[in-house]
Amino acid sequence: MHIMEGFLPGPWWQIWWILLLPCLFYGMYRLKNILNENRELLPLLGVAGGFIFVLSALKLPSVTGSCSHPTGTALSAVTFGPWITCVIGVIVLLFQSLFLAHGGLTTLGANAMSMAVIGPFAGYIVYKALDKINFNFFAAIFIAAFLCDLVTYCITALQLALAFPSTSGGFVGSYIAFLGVFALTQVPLAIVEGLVFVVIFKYIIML
Amino acid sequence: MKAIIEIKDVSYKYPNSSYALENVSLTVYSGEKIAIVGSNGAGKSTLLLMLNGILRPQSGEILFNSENISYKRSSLRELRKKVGFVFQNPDNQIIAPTVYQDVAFGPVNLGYDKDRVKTYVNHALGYTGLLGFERRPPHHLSGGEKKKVAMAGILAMEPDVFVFDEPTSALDPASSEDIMELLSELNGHGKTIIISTHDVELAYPWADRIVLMNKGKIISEGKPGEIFTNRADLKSASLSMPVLMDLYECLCERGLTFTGNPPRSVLEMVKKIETFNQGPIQRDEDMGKIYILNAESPAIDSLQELMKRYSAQSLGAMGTKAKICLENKNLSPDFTYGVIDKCLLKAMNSGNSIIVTVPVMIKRIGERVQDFNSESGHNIEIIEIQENCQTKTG
Amino acid sequence: MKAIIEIKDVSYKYPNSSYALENVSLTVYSGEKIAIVGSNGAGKSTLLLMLNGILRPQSGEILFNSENISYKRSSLRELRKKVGFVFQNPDNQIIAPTVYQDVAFGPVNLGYDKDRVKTYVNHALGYTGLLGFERRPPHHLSGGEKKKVAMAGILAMEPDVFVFDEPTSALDPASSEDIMELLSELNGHGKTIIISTHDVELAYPWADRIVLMNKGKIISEGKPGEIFTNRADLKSASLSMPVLMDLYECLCERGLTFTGNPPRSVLEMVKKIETFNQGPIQRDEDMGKIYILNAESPAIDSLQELMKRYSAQSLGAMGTKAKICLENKNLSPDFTYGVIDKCLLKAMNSGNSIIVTVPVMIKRIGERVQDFNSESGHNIEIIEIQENCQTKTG
Amino acid sequence: MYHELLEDIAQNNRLIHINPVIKLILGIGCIIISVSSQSFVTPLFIALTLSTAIVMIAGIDLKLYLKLLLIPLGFAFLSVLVIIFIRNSGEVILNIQPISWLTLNVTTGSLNEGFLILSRVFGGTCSLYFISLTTPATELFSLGRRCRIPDFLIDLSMLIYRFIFVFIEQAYQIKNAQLMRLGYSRRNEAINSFGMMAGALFINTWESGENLVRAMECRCYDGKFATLNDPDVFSVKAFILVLIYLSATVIIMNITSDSTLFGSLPL
Repeated sequence: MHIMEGFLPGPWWQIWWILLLPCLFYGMYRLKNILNENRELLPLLGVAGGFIFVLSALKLPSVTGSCSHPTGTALSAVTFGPWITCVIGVIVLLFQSLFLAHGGLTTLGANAMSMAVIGPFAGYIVYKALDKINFNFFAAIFIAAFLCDLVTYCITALQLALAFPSTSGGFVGSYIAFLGVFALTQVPLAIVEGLVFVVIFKYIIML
Repeated sequence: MKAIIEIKDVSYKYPNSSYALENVSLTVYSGEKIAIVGSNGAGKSTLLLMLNGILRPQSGEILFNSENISYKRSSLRELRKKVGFVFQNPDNQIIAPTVYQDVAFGPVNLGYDKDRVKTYVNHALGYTGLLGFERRPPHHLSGGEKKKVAMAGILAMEPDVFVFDEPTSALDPASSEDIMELLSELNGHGKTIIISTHDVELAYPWADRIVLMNKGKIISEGKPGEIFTNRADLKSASLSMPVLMDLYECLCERGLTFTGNPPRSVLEMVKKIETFNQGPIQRDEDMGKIYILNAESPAIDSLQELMKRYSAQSLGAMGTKAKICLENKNLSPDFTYGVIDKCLLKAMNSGNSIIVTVPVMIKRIGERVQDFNSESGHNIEIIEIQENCQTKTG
Repeated sequence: MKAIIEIKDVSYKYPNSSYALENVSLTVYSGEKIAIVGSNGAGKSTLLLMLNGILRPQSGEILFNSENISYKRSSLRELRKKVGFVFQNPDNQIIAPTVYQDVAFGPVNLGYDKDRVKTYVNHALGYTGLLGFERRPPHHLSGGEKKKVAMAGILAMEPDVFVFDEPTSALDPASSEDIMELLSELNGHGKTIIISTHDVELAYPWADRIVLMNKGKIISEGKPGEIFTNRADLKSASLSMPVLMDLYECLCERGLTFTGNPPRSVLEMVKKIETFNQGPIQRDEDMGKIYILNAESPAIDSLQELMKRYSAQSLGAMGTKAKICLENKNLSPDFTYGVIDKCLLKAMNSGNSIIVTVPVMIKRIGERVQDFNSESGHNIEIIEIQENCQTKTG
Repeated sequence: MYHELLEDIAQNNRLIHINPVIKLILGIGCIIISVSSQSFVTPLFIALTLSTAIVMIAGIDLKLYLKLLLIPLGFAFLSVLVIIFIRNSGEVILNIQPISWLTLNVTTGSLNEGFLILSRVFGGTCSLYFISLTTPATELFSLGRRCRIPDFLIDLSMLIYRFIFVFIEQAYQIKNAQLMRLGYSRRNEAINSFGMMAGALFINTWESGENLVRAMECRCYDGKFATLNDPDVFSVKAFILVLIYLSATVIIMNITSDSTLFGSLPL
């Protein structure tokens, strides 16, 4: 769920940008170190980024009839770790806003925080934890992808609620309103995304 | 002949580029073998993608079985069941983890029950010579095998019309011939076949009708002999003449006069050159014979003995079944493509040959030989070897 | 001739499969045009990938300029600078988002300074006819253009040896001919060219030497005329004869006798057929002439006038530069491939023609015509049109 | 798929030869003015003028452009609806009580704010489209290099860019192939079809990665990527025009800062 260009007023879009930058810089620092050791990782990250973009550009079949786009970042988080995912994610989100008009430039900070930083982190941590207790692999993938999607959507609702607190209920009222409205489309989508990633991994393993 | 697909004045334009198709009209008749010939970017693929509703014309209309194509979901399902499409690149078409699952994709989506799916898939695999490949991942197959899996996947849906985009692209000659022969076999079973290609050598001997395209328009259409003799049209389509045709035309320009149609095969060219040559060519008295053996008959087990009995020097195999059958017996046929012509050549040089084939092709052999006999004045005999190992003259 | 690459008893086996190469030995001489011919899976690509050290033989050795290839990083860089490799699928080779950046990739990584990079890139783009494409993204190019970008990217590194895996796969005839002519031009500049292909029609007239491969082994190697007359070898490689060769052999089998080598082009076949024909063929008295015009000369501006002056009926263009030059002047040449042969045919039928070309090709035209004259007993003249619009007889 | 990315349209626009810096100043300037504007007038003015520029000067097909404008509508509509219901101030215009415990009010203030946000989204999106449709990413890479963005980040972006187009074509073909065999026809099957496509694409990604490493090795990769030569000439005239336009919109913003749909001040 991308926040459109122009939707977040100041100072909120600046705040999210400022929050994003340290994460991005740390991710870049980590990435640079890895690349210095192993230059061959660059082409692999390049194709992975292309894949994530294309996955999110495709319309996901949805139970409710509406269409949305899987984030794909869960896949990257599990494969490359959340910090590198942050760098790839920001690039992919920039291309998404420029090539598809999904999201925008001022809202890139907020969108990147939810989709390239916090969502993948949640998915990654849960996946690692489940992995440690030898949880069923496919179930772990499902939960990781599902959470990645759901957390992303919760953060987006939070960002909207912070920018537009309700006059009567304040932030909390607004948050509930945004969560509620988007839940109709987002929760089924998170389930679908989880299922899709299970199919993807099943497919990969079968080959 | 009955029109099966009618394309009427169709145009299509991708945004921000010139017309991919401009006022194209074409009628495809049931049971035809049509080749859409043109260079890359001529609009061939765009045209083909219209035939089963993947692309929708921006103007003009397309009729299937005399009815306008409807773009409703359920009608498209019906249409796509009847018009099968095989893509140029099998890697983008076969994506299931095993050959069986891939071929079953269509039948499963048609909602068939498990047994019926199995029947259809097995039939398609048998037809394309892929029995035994069920559990193999498509990934590890060769290019030709992948193409066959893609074909089997469409075959299993039992469409009436087969559309093939560049059926032989990136295949080596042996695989190409395999695929083209499969297409002829399908045609022998009454299916309509439409292919697109930029390979004139391939289209020339194969097609009943050629549609020459360039820059989104149909330049000309007609019998291969007409289309491929028109140097101007071919040049404007950035194509060249098939080699034999080129040679024929050059000889004509040099003042030699031939009778009849331009040659479609080496055999025909040989005959044409002989007509004006008075040299030491072997005469008609000692023509060889062509024996035909049904690949499904039990007589196949005594093939080597048969070859001796009929003093056949060469063995040809036509059709996938025949080839597999010989392979299983560790016999390697001398000819596996252009079989009839090669056997005719042998016969002209007084050699006998046996062709192993399937019943549907026997008729075709008969026609081809009769054509040749009546045009050349020869009298080459074809003899069907009967199951009880006696023979019947055909 | 000096050996540039020596392959000595090399074997290679991919994990979990049979030998991709088994005891292969081959010497490539400097300045040669070699075609490695075989069907898919014959081991061609594996062999090629050894030549610049991408794959390392598991046994045997490879020498470049009489020195064993070293697999240290720095030596490999040196080797890859000298042995350029163009992949079959340009999408696997094009790295950068624009044509300029992609072609500059090699030179930049070789550490050249900005101006030098620019010079090399512009030269490579000019050579392949891609000037003006610098800022285009590769996904907006046609298949043929992509292939040229891939070539230009290697060209800009100025290697001595060019290795091309299936140079014309998936290209339409016009683009294929473009690419093959570029390869001949490169060869004219003294580069060694090695291609792999399964297209016998392509390899037959083009190559100096044919290496026939099957199942990881070299079946035979030698001049095209020798390799492609051996039906047994071709059959074991699952390949067939080139059409002209097939016709020639069939005519021989029918008892016609020809003199000289088997024909490599339609022109040669025409001559051979004429030798035994006593029909109404035009005789030698009224031979046409072939005029040659340097594409870089100013006289090109008055081309139409020149065509009238020399009563030339047809116009041929050889080489990318010549073609672009004519395109810019909105002239469409009658012949753009097989140009010399077609002009010779014209001349035999007493027509004059002008060939627009680049200096490096002029020598080749001279040789070809001389060969033809000496073999056929004709005396077709080639005349170079001089810059000051006078003529010199060549 | 070729036709679905703004980048593809941008490659053929008539402003492609204008220096990207000028286009970016205009586009980003307009976005920031849109977002900062306290009234709906300026964003709508920007939307109108830039749309005119996109269609008339850059030569983007009008029909296509109108279709593009529909993209942001879905998200904007739902979110603005929420805002209209939760940000109440001023007179109540409409009162709905869908469930006994939930009262939804629409007020002049909330309508004003909703309309303001909608206009910002509209203005911002048109500005974003101006950048997307006139400035291909290929130009942005060399600009980024000149702005001293770390090399590896730009190299990575360029690789991602390149493979977006390779994979999107593959995905399109795979999806068509599935459609031809009646994929995506039923609900559960659709998830399966999509997953299979994504899985196949992932395998292709893997192979492409290996091929890419090999291709880079073949061309002596030493950690460097080339930049585009010769940036487009920086036209002072165009630059001054952009500055004048931006100043004008800032002035309009200041003059109209009080204008609202229903007269009363927004919050």
